[in-house]
Amino acid sequence: MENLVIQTEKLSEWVNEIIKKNKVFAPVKETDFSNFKIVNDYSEIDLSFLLPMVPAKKILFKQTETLFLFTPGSKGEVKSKEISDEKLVIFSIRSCDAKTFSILDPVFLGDYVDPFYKKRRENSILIGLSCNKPNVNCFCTSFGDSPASRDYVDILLTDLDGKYLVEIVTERGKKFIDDYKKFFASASKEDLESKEKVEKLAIEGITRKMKLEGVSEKLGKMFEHPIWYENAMKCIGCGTCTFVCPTCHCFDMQDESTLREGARIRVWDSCMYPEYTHHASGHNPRPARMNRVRNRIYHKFSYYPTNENIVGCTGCGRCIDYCSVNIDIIDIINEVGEAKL
Amino acid sequence: MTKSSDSKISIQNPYEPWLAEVEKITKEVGGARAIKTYKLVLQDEDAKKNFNFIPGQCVMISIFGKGESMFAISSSSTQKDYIEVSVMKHGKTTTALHEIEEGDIVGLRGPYGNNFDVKGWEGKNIVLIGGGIGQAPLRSVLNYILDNREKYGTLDVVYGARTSKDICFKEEFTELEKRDDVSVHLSIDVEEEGWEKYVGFVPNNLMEVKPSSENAIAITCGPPIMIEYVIQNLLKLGFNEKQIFTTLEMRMKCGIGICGRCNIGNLYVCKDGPVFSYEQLKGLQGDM
Amino acid sequence: MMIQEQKGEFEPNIIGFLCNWCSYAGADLAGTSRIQYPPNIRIIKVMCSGRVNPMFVVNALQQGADGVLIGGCHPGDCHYQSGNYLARRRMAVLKVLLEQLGIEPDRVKMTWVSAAEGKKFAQVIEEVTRDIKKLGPMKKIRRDNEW
Amino acid sequence: MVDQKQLIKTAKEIVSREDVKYIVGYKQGTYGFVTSPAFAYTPEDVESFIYNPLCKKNLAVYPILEEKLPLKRGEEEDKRKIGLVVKGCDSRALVQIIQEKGLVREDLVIIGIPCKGVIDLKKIEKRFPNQTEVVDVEENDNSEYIIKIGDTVHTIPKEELLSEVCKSCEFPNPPLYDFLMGEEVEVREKEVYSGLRGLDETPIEERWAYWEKHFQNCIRCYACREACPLCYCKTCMADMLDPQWIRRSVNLSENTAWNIMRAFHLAGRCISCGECESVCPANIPLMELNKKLEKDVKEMFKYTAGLDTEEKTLFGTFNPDDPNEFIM
Repeated sequence: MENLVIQTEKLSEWVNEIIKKNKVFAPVKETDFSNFKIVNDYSEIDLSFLLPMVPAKKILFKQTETLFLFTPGSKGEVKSKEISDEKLVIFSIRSCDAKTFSILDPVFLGDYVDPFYKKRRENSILIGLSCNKPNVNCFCTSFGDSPASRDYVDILLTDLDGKYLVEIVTERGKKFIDDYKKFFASASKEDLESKEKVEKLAIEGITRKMKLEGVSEKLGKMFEHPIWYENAMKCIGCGTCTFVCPTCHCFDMQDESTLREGARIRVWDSCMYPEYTHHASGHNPRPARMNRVRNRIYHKFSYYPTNENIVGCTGCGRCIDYCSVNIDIIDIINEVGEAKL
Repeated sequence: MTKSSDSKISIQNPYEPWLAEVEKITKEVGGARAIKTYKLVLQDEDAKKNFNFIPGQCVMISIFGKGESMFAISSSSTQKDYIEVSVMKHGKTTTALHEIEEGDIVGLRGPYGNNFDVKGWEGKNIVLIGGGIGQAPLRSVLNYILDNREKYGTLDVVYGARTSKDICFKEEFTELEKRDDVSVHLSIDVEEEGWEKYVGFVPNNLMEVKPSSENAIAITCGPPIMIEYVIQNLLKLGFNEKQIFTTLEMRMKCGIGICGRCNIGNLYVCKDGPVFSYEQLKGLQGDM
Repeated sequence: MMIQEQKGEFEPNIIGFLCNWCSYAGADLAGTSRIQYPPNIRIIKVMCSGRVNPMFVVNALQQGADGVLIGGCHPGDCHYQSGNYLARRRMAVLKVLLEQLGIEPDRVKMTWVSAAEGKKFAQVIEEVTRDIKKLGPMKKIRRDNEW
Repeated sequence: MVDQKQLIKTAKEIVSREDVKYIVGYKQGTYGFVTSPAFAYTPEDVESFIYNPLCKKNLAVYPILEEKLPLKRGEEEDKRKIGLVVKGCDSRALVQIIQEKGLVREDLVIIGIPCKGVIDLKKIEKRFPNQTEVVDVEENDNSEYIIKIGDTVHTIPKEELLSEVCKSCEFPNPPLYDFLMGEEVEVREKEVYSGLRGLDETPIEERWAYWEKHFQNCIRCYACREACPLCYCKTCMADMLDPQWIRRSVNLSENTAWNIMRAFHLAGRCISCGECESVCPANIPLMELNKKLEKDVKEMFKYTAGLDTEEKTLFGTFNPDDPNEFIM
C-alpha cells in the first residue's frame, strides 16, 4: 500500500500519541525477559528482546477470562459479562506472533464464535516489527514466512538504523496511520532496498530448518511409531511448551464464587497434564506421557492441517527455548520426515 | 436475558447458559453410584420454543458455583416442552446435581453435537443395546421410535446392569415388556434370587437374543469395554460396519469445539460426535 | 459476613482455628463466664490444632482475614498426644516463609489455651486484636473477587 | 573431571544386567549448550552418554515419573530396576524420596557422580548468545571452564557461569550410590546462598514489592512442580477441585498462594538442586524461598533433608523443645 519512514527519535512521540487514544500492549522488560504489558509511556517499552515470554495470543485470548457472572446456588441467576469496546494496539509484534491470529481465527471464529476473541480481534491494530537478529531456535522460514513478513500485520516497522520503515499493509492500518501523518515522511527507494537487505540478513540468521513436506500425511501412518515413546520418556509433563506456545488454545472452565456472587471463568489449560482428559469415572483416554506428547505434535502438524488447512505452528521456537529436557519440535518433525515406515 | 433465537450458533455468548427449572427428579438407582433423572424446563419462552434437538444430542448443565458437565438428552425430541437427562453421581458437578431439589434452577445450554439419523432409519429394524447409565441416549431413541412406532420395523431392546437394583428406568422397562411391538431382553451380571431373566454380561445376552442383521440398525452405549465386545458380537451376527452406531463420551469443558480436550484424532466429540458409526470409529486414529 | 472497615478506627477480621478439646472449650468458658473480649475474632472449631493446614491460614488471608489465630492445648496435653507439637513446627515454618515473602509473620498467631483458661483466652484475643490493629489491613494477597 | 569412559563402561555393565530396565543419563542436546536426558535400554544406547558441567538436569524425577498404567490382559508388570546417573543433590533427592517411601531403594541402580558444580544455562546462553552448533564444555583444575566454539577456545572463570545453588552446595558428593565415578570431591567452607545475603536488612515492604513483581509474572504452568523430584504427590493440592485450595484464575492472590503452597511443601524436603528455578519461564527466584526455609529449618530443628533414608520427615516428627517464643 503505502510506505513511510519515521525517524527513530520521533518513534516515542508517535507511540505516546497512540497511547492517548488506545490501549497499547508492548514488550516490557521483566527480570531477564520481556512480556507484553499495557504501557502508559514509550519509555516503558523494551525492544531489545526478540520474543516476549508469553506470546501475543494472551492479549486477545486472555489467560483468565470471565465468561459470565452468576449467583451461586440452586436458585441461580445469570448476568452477561460486558466486553469492553476499547481500541487495542499491539505494538512491536513479531511476524510469528502475528501469524498466531490467522491460525486461531478458525478456532475462535469457526462454527461457534467466541465473542471475547472476536471483539478484541476487531478492535486491535497489529503494529509489527521486523526481526533484525533472529534467535537460535527461530524457524519461521520453514513455513515460507519471513522474519520481516508483512502478511499478518496491519503496519510493519523495520529498524533501518536511525529510522524505521513503516509499511502500511491493510486498509485498517492505513486508516489508523492517517491520524498520525505528521510523524512520517514518504519512504525512498533506498529505504525499501535497505529493508530488503535487513530481511535477507535476518533470513540468513535463521539456521534451523524444519522439513515439512509430506509430514501431515506421514503422521497419519505413524500413530503407533516408537518415536513418540522415545520423546515422551524425557518429558516431565511440565506444560511450559503449551503455555508459551502462540497457537495452543486449550482452556479449562471453572466456577469461582463467594457465597453471594460468582463467575464462570476460563483459564489456559495444557494437554500435557494428566488431569486434562481425566474422566470423572477414573478413565483417562490419554493416560501416559506418550499419549500427551503425541497429541500435542499431532494437533499442530496433523489435526490442524486436516481441519483448517494450516499448520498449527508459527516457528517462534519458544517451546524449544523453554523446554528443560530438550524436546525439540524441529528434530521430532524432521525425524518424522525421515522415518521409514 | 436476551438471546437471539434464529439459529443455535448466533447466540451472543455461547458459554452463557439459559436458566432451566428442575420440574421433576426421578430416582432411578440408589447407592454410591446413584442415578437420577431430571426433567428440565427452560424458563425463557423464546428459548423453549426454539430449543430443537434430535436424539443423540447433548446438553451442558451447570450448577452455578460448582461446575458444568455434558449430558446426553434422555428424553425424546417428540416431547417439546421439556428435556430429561439422567445423571450418575460421580464427580463434582454430578454430586452437586444429586443434591438439588425439585423447583431448583440449573443452567442449560445446547443442544450440542451430532445425532442419530432417526429419520433416515425409518422402515428399518432397530436393535438397542445398552448397559448401565449408557441407556440414557438410547432412551431418547427408544421413546422417539415408540412415538413414531408405525414408521419402523421390529424393535429389540437389550439392556443389562450389574444387579437388579442398578437397572435404570425400571418402571419404563416394565411398561415396555407389556407391549407386543417391542421385545425387551434384560440381564444382570451376577446371579440374584428372584431374577428369572438372563444372567451374564450384555454382549453374551446379545448372542442369546441373536437379532437379525437384515435391514437392521444396531445402536449401543455403555461402558467402553462393553461397547467393544458388543461391536465384536454384532459383527459376528452379520451386522456390517455401517449398521452399527455408538455414542462416545469424553471430558468436556466448552462443548463447542474450542477448548480442545475432547478430541479423538482430528474430531471433537462435542462437536463432531458424540454419535459415531463403527465405520467412522474404525478409521479414527486417536486416544479413546 | 465480615466486619466492614468503618470510617473511624480500623477493625480487623481475625479468624481463629481453635481445637475442640482445649482452646474452644476455653473460649466457651470465657463466654459463659461473661468475660468481655473484642468481637473481631471469628472462630472455626477444628478437632486439633494439628488439623490446621497452613493453606487454611493462607486461604483465610486471601479471603479477607487480617490475622489468623491458631489455638491448641498446652504442650503435653494434646488429646491426640502430639497434634499441637506438630502444629507448632508447621506454623514456625509458615511464619518464616511469610516473612521471607514480605507478609508480616505477626499476622499468624498461635496460642495454648486450656479448657479452664477462659480468662487467658480473653486476654489472648485482646492482645491479638491489638497487634493486628497495629499492622493494619491485610491487602497483599487478598482476593479482589472482581470478575 | 568425571571420566566419561568409566561412566559409559559402568552404565553398559548395568544396562546389560537382566534385572535392569533402562538407565537414564545425559546426552548431547540438539543445539547450543543444552543437554538432554538419555534413556539407554541396550549397551549401544549408552554410547551416547556424556557428562560435563552442562548436565544440570536432576534425573531423579524419572523414577517417580514412571507410569503404572493398567495392565492389559495377560500382561505382567515390569518390575525391573531403573538405573540413574546422579550428582550430589540428585542423590539426596533419592534419599529423601526413599525416606518418604515414594521409591524403594532396591528398585534403583545408582551411578553417583562427585559434582564440582554445574553451569547455569541462562548465564552461559547470555554470554554466548545465538549459539546453534552444539558446544563442548570442560572444567580444568584451575576452576575454569574451557568452552570450545568452532575453532575458538574460551576460558572462563568458573564463578561466572556456575549456578547460584552450586555456590552454596554443602553436599557435592552423593550420599547414596551403587557405583561412584571417580574420587569424592573435597568439601570446603561454603558461602551463604547469594539470594539470602542482606535479607535481614531488607524492610518487609520492600520484600513484598520484590515478590509481587515476580508473582505477577507467574503463568502457573506448574513447571516448578513437575521438574521437582520431590513434588510427586499423586494428586497435587493445586489440582484438587473439591476442596479447591487455590483457584485456577491467574492473579497475584492465587499466584502467591500457589507459591506459598509449593515452598511450604518443600520445607525440610528441598535438596537445593535448583531445578524449579531453572525451569521457570518467568525467572521467579524460587530458590530464595527454598533456601531460606532450608536455612531456618536447620537452625530451628537441626534438620537437614536427604541425608539418611532411615530418618523421619521434618513434619512427621517433633521435639518438645522446638522453638516456642512465638506462642502467645
